Amino acid sequence: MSQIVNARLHADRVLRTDRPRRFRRVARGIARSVGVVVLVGVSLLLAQSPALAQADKLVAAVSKPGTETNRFWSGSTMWHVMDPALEGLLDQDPVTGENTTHGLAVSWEASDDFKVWTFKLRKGVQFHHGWGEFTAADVVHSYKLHTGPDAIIPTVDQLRGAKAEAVDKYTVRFTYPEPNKNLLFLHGGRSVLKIYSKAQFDKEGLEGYDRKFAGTGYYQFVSRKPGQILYQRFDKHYSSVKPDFRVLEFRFVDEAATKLAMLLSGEAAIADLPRELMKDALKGGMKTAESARAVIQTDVVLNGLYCESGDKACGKHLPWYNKKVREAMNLALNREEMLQVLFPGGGAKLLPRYAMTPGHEGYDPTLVQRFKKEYGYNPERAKKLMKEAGYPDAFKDPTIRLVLKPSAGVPEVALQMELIHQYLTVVGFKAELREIDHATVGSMGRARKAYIIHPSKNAPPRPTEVAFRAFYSNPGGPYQGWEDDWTSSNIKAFRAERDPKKRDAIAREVFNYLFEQYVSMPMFELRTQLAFNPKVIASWQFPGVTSTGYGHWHTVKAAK
Amino acid sequence: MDSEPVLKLKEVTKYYPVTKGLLFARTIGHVRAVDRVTLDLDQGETLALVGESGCGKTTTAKLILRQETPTSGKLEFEGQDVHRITGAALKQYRTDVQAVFQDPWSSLNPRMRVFDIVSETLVVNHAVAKGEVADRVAKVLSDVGLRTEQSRNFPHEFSGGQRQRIAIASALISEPKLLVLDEPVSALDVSIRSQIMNLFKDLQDLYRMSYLMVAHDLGTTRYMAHKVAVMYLGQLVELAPTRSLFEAPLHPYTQALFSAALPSHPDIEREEIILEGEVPSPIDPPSGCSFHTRCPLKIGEVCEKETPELTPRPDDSQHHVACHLYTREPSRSPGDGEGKRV
Amino acid sequence: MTDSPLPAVRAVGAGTRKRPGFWRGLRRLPLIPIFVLVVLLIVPALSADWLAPHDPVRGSIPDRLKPPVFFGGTWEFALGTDRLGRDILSRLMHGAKVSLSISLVGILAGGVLGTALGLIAGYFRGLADAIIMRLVDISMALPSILLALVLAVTAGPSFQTIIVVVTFVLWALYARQVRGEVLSIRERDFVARARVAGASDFRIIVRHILPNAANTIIVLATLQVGSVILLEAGLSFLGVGIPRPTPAWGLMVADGRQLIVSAWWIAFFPGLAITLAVFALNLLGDWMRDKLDPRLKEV
Amino acid sequence: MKRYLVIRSLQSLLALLAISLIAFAMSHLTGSPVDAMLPDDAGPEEAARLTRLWGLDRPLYEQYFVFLGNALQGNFGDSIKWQGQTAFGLVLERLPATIQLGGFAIIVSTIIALPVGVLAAVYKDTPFDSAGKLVALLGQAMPNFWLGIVLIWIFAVHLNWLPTSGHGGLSHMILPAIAMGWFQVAAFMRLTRSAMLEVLDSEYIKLARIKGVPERRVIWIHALRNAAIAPLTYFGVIAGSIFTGSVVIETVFAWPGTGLLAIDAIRGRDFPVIQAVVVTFAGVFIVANLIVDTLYAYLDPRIRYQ
Amino acid sequence: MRSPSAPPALEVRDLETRIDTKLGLIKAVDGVSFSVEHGKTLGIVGESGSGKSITALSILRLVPKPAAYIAKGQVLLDGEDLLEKSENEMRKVRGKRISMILQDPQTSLNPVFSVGFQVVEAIGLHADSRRKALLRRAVEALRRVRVADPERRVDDFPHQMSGGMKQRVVGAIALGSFPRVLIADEPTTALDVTIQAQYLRLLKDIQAETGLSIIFITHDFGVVARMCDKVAVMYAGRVVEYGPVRQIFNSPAHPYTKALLNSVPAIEEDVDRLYSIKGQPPAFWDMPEGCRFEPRCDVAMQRCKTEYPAKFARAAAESGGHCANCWALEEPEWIPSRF
Repeated sequence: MSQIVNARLHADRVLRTDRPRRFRRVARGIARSVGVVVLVGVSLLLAQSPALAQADKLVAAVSKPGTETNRFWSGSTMWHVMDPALEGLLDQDPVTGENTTHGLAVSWEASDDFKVWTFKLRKGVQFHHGWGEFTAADVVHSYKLHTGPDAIIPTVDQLRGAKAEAVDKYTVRFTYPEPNKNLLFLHGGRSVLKIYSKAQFDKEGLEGYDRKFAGTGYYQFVSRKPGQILYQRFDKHYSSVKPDFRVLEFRFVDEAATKLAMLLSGEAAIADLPRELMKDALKGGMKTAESARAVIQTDVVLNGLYCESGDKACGKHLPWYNKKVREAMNLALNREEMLQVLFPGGGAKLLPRYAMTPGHEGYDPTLVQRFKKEYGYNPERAKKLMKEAGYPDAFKDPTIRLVLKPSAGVPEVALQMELIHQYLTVVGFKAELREIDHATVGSMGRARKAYIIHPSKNAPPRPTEVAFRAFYSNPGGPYQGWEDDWTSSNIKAFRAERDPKKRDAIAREVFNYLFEQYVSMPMFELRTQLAFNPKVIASWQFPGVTSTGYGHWHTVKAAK
Repeated sequence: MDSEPVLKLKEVTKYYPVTKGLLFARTIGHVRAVDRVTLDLDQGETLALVGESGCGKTTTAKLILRQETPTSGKLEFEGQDVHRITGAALKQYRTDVQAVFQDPWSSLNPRMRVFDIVSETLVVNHAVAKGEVADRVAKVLSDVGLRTEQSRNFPHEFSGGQRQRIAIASALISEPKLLVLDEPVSALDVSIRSQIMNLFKDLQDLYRMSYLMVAHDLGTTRYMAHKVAVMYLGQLVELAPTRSLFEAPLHPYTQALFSAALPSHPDIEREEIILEGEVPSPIDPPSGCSFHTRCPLKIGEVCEKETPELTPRPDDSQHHVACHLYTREPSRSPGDGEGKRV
Repeated sequence: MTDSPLPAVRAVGAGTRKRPGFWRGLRRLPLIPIFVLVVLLIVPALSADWLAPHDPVRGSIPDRLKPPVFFGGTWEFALGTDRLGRDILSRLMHGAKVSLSISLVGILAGGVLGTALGLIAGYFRGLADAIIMRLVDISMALPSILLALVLAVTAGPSFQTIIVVVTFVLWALYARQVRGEVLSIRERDFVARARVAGASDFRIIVRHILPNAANTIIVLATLQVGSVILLEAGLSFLGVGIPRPTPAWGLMVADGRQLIVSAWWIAFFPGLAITLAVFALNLLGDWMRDKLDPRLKEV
Repeated sequence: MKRYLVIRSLQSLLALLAISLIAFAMSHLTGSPVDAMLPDDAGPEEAARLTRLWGLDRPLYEQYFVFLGNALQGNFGDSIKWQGQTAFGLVLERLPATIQLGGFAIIVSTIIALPVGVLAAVYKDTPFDSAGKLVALLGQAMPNFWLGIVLIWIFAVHLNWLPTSGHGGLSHMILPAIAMGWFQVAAFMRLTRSAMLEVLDSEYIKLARIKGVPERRVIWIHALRNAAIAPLTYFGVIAGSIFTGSVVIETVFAWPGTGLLAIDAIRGRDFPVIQAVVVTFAGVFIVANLIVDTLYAYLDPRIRYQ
Repeated sequence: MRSPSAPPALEVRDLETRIDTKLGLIKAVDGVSFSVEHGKTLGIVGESGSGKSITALSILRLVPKPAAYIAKGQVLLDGEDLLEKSENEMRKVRGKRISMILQDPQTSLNPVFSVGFQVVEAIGLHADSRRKALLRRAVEALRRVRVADPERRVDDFPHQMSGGMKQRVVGAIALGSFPRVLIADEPTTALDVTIQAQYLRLLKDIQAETGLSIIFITHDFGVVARMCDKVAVMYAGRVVEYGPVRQIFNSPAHPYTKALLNSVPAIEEDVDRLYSIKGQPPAFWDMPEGCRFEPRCDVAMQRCKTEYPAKFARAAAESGGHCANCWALEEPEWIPSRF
């Protein structure tokens, strides 16, 4: 009993063994600190007015990039958040969308056989964070990184195999074993090669990049937190252009309603909203910015038609193996109506032939005219064709499996597939919707077992040869739905041909053939749209590159 | 009562191991629940096991009911080792030995109709033909004072006394030879108790059964039992015909127990032997006579060192007691209940 | 002999008393939740095929995004239409069927599995108990939502996937609760009595223990219906719920959430349906717990 | 008591081992990260190259043992999706945000639920009780993402009181904490209420009143100390539901925590991160339960002295 | 014997406590009157459901609220009516002037507080002492109820004690502030026989030392025989017989008392056949209109069916106020009584 200390009369404190008493004290301490925290919190709360964008800070609420890393070459779908700091050899004109010398190269030339490319580099370009001047060594170094074993950037295989060498401090030369006609697209339109500092790498290695990489862009990297990237204006940029906003902050928000809320509440000045929500944004006093060029072509792939001679994977059991069925499926769609439903905010138009773009080889304007007639909404004819094909009675498995899968930059895809499902059902197809994610579709495709119908996109619209490689040749990418002897041999001929006219003729023939075969269900050509707050931003002009489609943050003009 | 005993317990012992250890438990001791208990139960006889909680009387009942297996020793029912029988003999045993438990609120499955409760023994042992079951249920219900049509009801529709009647009926259905009664009336209201006790007495005559009754109430014991076994810390300390025991308890513990029992009239003055302390832990029971720690008549070292054996009194071969008082110094006979101790 | 301070309560239902009349019994039922459930869940679920005014799956594009009748819409689409021009009311009615069947099948599967294992663990104790309870621990520690995500990307979201996830989430709960219940039931004298009578373990489990654990199981099931509906909604939100175009309530809320400003009714009505249904189910579950199993803690 | 805790810890380790196996199996069930990471137009050589690079061409058991060996040293490998970061580092980076939000939600819900639950029990069958029940049941009846979006619209957009989303000061936590915690408030309150009802009905409370203990003291000292034990066990369950809730709430509020990480990892087939998330989360859950057990023992001397 | 003019320690007059159950409003205690003198023990005997525990709680005004409430009557403690007091005043009565011991020692101590805490609290609430003094008094109180080594045991938690020891602690709590009246509600039912004997002896000793008045609630006539001076026999919420213990044992008047006494087996003698009361006690919502024992009574008359029996007191002066409610007592030896 001697251990009882003198204290005031408190019956509940008397007589307790040591441990509970200590526990009591701790618990009381916790309770007290909780109280303090709550008090402090409430006072903070009262003191802090809701965050409005600072005058010189631009907050953009955008979709989470596919990958959050500073290593551009081993990330996916992250162009829009790396663009402020990293530059490539070529850049695009914000108004015309053409590849221009706004980038780090001032001129370039290719050998006649397109195997040797020489780029003259800009002089006096400074890397961020004081990593010195940009030279050819940085290009060679970056090229090596971008074609390394862990590179997963799109079309990386078309960069591979080159010998990159610094001819002098400001000249760099790539030598390819095969002709590489589309290198400018890769550098400009695709913008897959980003220039990192070799000096930083030599000193700090990849960890240095992860911590604080140095690029040459208008903005320099400040920090990256989960869900957020912060950039600061780089005042030593070689161009005289000074971005209006000193600080650029990306906030990664996947939930569209939340993005809209951020925009409307003033927390963000720019948001990449789904087109469905654009109307709501406009109603809330926001404005939209649109890319100069179409950035995405969408298509619905009738997959599983790997039917070169003797191919066991050929989906002969599929209803859409029958051309009449394919035609009927196309005729069942009311694309005009879909356009209205999916893109009430505009920025989209019908696409006659996927991968066929004005200016690219094989472009055929007659197909545009024929499209309305031969692909236009005609449910009666669709039913007739189905009857002729014997659908569904002549088919063992008459079910059309439509895949719903999320697609970066095209949030409308789910609704689009639901609409297609409805249209197909209306004319009498037995259709079912399946939710399969991107990666699974990919693995099915690589295993050549994708006997499904799924949305696909072409972003950015690729040059014809790249498109042929990706979509209609064997072995191509996993998303191809179509392979037959005729197409394969013609594409082979096209790739071997050097004469531009003959190339154009072959490509045109191929596009016409694919058109007549109804190999897929071409859908839309889209421009990127963003909503912005006119109180913060006056205007924004950007060309539209890659799937996420926006960049050129230095062209954002602040509202006065 | 001259025939062979129905039930024989020979040196029956039940230890429960006490374990310690984190992963691999070591046995550090045993709870001595039942310790070398030997007794017989004759046909038509009621034997009461008496003692305070934890003395092993309930464990003994469980051993008889095959709810526990003995650590050593043997239980014989009609000459068969109870814990060795299998098959048909086991089924027979299950019908021959039945039980009535203390709490009529817990001993009837609330989800079964009275008919199913009562007939369960017959059904699971296929003791009688199916058609006969209903007749047997009707008979046994009327024997315990319930109406046949009540067999369709659920237990919650009955009062405590009626529920105990149902429990009794379900025990009687197989016409058992031995009924184990575990405090069969202590959970009942006073005004109901005598009904049930009388019922037990009547049924014993009707069915010619033996009862093994576990009890702590001495009044009930005196009224019901022919023979009483007093237990303390797992051991039998005294075993005697009821009258002989109640008239002249021999063991100091029995004496204390009797003195502690409440009188039936305020005028009855009884000498009070208030035992000091409480029953020691059965994990580490006292050496020698386990009662020596509280015994007011302890005679010395022998009590601490040697365990007294249960031996019959010379003057009454039916009356057994395990106490050194009677084996060491036969001259001293304090068992008249009117001693001079306090 | 216990002397309860409320002497009346113990003898409730003693043999002599008459049963309460039908109407009197009816009045004691929780009528509001039952009414809500009947109107919201049961009637639509049973009769959506005949009563629903429109096709729940096929819409008409010209009729898309019609507001509800009191907000400028017409009686043809009383609760408005969604982005594909499908009638919200019809979808809600069919959705009741989906929600109800997911809940019932899932709870049945999880309940049966969990109950069986809980019975085994509680009755036999020992090694079986140890193994089953460790499995329960593991299953509790594994984030079910991740399992759902994994299953959904592996097998694709489907009715079966949801059922598997629901089963996975529920079984451990049942196993634990039932085991606890069994532990107490097996100590009751009627089990001892059955053993004395020579009943087999199987018979004891099926005839004696299971019926007495039934209240717990039923109450648990009632309380679970609501959480399963919510789980379905949460999974739909993550895109791994019931596949389109099935009219499931959760999916409807998830799909309509973006248009909360301009077409609030798409998400509002299914959200309201979920809230009301779960609310009523919880009330009913509470009531049943009070009635059937006061010992069961709030779960 | 110590023995009990040691046994629990060992059991937990065993469970964690089993969970690591499940996590491994789960992640490998999802397919290959190659498919998730490669762009649409990448050819089979690219896929083969990455498969080799990430060691996915080796037999599964081999991969598991490599994983297990590393995991035992707290190394779950490098993230595939977040190049340049280790899987465990990523989890550790995101975990504080989730714990912060979850902890805040729990604290707030406890501060609200405990007194309300106690008072609801004391004033049983009064309007206070009914109102409490109503609020509680409402919290348990609303889909949390729906609640989250509605909260954003009311408090961030219309009233402009609080930020819509993101990770920041305390003000950023309020809305997600409400969306996450309301359900807990409900569960907690009901649990406290029923535990209190049971305790208030007990003999020792009767005895306390017989002693002449003032009613307030009977409730807040005598009864609550006993009744607190039941809700405490619920903390373990909450630890689980925080994570489940976080996956949804973090998406709605763009809260960069483990919930978001988990979804991204699964969608990206980032095996190391999936495994790290699952094992870490199971670990957190188990530790939370161990803490609850220990606290339990402190609150209940019957366990303390075993 | 005190002079008859001195007020009894506690007197209960015409107490009626109602409980609102799902099956309707019942009168759990229906017009109960009794009194207990200073230093004496009153036994209240009855079966479960007879209302004896509710009577005890009614005296302390601790009936379970809000379902139960005291409808009318008086509870006079040294002449003061407790039912008129405010809740605050009442709290000062509880524990200080009237205390109570509950039936089950296993559940009547708070498991999370140490024994010392619980005793100290009981004393501290009614004394304005310093804590050290309080502790000393708590140890004293424990010693008084013969808890061995009380200085050490104060640190124990209830679960570390045996049932008998716990009941002693409950006793220490009840007696810690030296109340004048102790209500013991079946305090020994859960105890073993020898422990029960110890406990009853203890109570008697304490009573002898302090002049405490005890109301002993029990179902066991044995306890009454050993402990009580006066007895009130309760049946179905009412006192049916009341009087000095010897009068009741020697010449019980009410058929219920008689039957009860005859149906309990004695340990002192062999009984061939016990009397058994037929049927079972009535349910509160199904009370007979007249005498509540009538359906089970062997000597019931027609009148018993319709009219509750008046109270008759034994005429003889030395009867000590022996009275009973039974129509069969309408005979010269008994006179109608108002109370």
